[in-house]
Amino acid sequence: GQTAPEKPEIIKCRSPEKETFSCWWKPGYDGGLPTNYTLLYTKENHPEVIECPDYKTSGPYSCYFDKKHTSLWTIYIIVVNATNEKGSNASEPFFVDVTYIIEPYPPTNVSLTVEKKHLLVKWFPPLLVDVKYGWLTLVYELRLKSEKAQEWEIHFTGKQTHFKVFSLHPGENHVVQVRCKPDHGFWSEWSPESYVQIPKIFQEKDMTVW
Amino acid sequence: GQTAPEKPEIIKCRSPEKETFSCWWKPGYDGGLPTNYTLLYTKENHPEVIECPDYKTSGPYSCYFDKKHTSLWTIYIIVVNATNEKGSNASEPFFVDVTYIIEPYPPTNVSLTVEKKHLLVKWFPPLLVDVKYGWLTLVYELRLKSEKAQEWEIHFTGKQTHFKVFSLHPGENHVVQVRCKPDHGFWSEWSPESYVQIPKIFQEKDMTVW
Amino acid sequence: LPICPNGSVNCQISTGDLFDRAVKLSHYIHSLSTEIFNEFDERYAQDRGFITKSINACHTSSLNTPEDKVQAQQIQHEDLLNLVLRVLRSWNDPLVHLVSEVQGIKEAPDTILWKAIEIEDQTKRLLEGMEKIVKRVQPGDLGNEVYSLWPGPPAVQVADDDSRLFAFYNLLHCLRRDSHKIDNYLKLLKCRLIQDSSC
Repeated sequence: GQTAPEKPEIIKCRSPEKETFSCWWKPGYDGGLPTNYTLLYTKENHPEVIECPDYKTSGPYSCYFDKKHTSLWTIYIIVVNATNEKGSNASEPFFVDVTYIIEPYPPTNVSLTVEKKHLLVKWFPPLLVDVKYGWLTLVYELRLKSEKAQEWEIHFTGKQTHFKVFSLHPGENHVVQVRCKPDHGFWSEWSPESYVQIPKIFQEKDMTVW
Repeated sequence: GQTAPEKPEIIKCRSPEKETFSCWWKPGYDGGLPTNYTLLYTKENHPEVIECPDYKTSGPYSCYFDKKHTSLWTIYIIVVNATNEKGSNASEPFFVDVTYIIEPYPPTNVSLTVEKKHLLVKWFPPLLVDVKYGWLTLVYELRLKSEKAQEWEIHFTGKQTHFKVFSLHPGENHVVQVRCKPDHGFWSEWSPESYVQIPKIFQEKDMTVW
Repeated sequence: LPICPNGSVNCQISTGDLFDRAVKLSHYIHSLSTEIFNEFDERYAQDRGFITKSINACHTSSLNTPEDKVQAQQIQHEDLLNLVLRVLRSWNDPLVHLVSEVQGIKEAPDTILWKAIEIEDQTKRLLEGMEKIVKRVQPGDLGNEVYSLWPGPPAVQVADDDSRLFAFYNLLHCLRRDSHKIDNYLKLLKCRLIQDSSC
């Protein structure tokens, strides 16, 4: 028969650039009735209850907090209510500090250049991220392998948006990806795969050095 | 006859890990008399003259500055006085910024693995150095030669703590060493020699590849 | 002894270099603070609901610090520098307490003790550096108001384990937060003052 909805569960909150953030929840069984969800929150130094400012931007079962509604170093206590004709059920409270949920989008425009004795990899920070002002500091990691190889070779490049890779398999096609994370936060996804053919003579020239 | 001592010369100051540092000096002719050396220093824009806190720890003609006496935020102006019955003579002032005198200990745990088509060399940063959070960033250099060869083949590996060497002499014993340097500082000593026997069949199979 | 006679070359560490070192140090301190918090949380605080009690419980919450980029852009850099100094100073006593308390925690792993000592050491170093930077950027009296924002350790006779563990949890929670603020503001100030806001 028809019942009150099961309680929803808040599953994740993420900020892509330390200026806005979104949260997503998983609805429970809706009791067989049209069910409405409201997200309510309070903040550490603002006890009044506020409703989610934007249920649309981040897709279904989500709440998007724009710049005006986003503060760092403050605990948000978030609850989602599921309501239908038969009644209502609230999720467990979800505690989040935006400081610790930053997960950027991957770096962009990865370019590969075979130089004399190394491969030069260059890239740009993800879109919509302001690293110039210093509010957000990104660090990067690059992974590379010859197409035939199983294992990736990983290089942490710090804040640099370029990197010289020294030890390569001559004559083989290599695949390269880059990812980033805030100085203190979550790694982004890897960038799409970029490919480069390393010439056969690349290493041979070294042979004659001695 | 007996004279005042010649002026000593401060030859170098080094810090192994940006937390402590030592300076060494070379005495001049002691004038034929028992001569006493005192190291005095001031800090930039501070008139107060301070004497070396520890003449022992770093050996003869040295001064050791422990954590309490080591500051990253100031330039040290150091002078050594030589004194005997006949008089005294002071060295030229020696200017030290601890961040720029880092000479780390060599890398540790160098491991060599003969893989299908290359030799994989891996190592760890020196002890006492916390590179994990960028407090001290190190770059590395690897040198390798066949035991019979005269010349070393040198590879700069940047921040990588592993390197694949492709150019090897099949059937010969090879010796490998690694050293490191902070972004602005001095190369460490080479690590102790590590040896690896390259199988005879190693290269023949491959030579046909190029 | 000469105090850097003008004949000598670069006899003073540049402000840019001072900021570089301060930012490397603040990054290092926050990384350690995060690790010690996570380690303690995993080992001692699971399912005790400490987070609900640590709301509005940091001794530095009365300091009016910018909480988003717009507020950070509006604040004068002298004020932000002084805020960093105040937050740093307000951690002198709590860190001394933290190091002594860690030794009293049942089977506290060495890594927690080592990190507590390292954080205390490096925070003192950062404070020395910040005082130098503030003097350089804004000559004049630095002021050394003694910050007693910290109410001091909980009553020592707090017998029950839970309260003692919560007091500890809260200190590490606030340390992680404040060390992140310091790191963030310093990186921002460095970009603004040294790299003309184009990092």
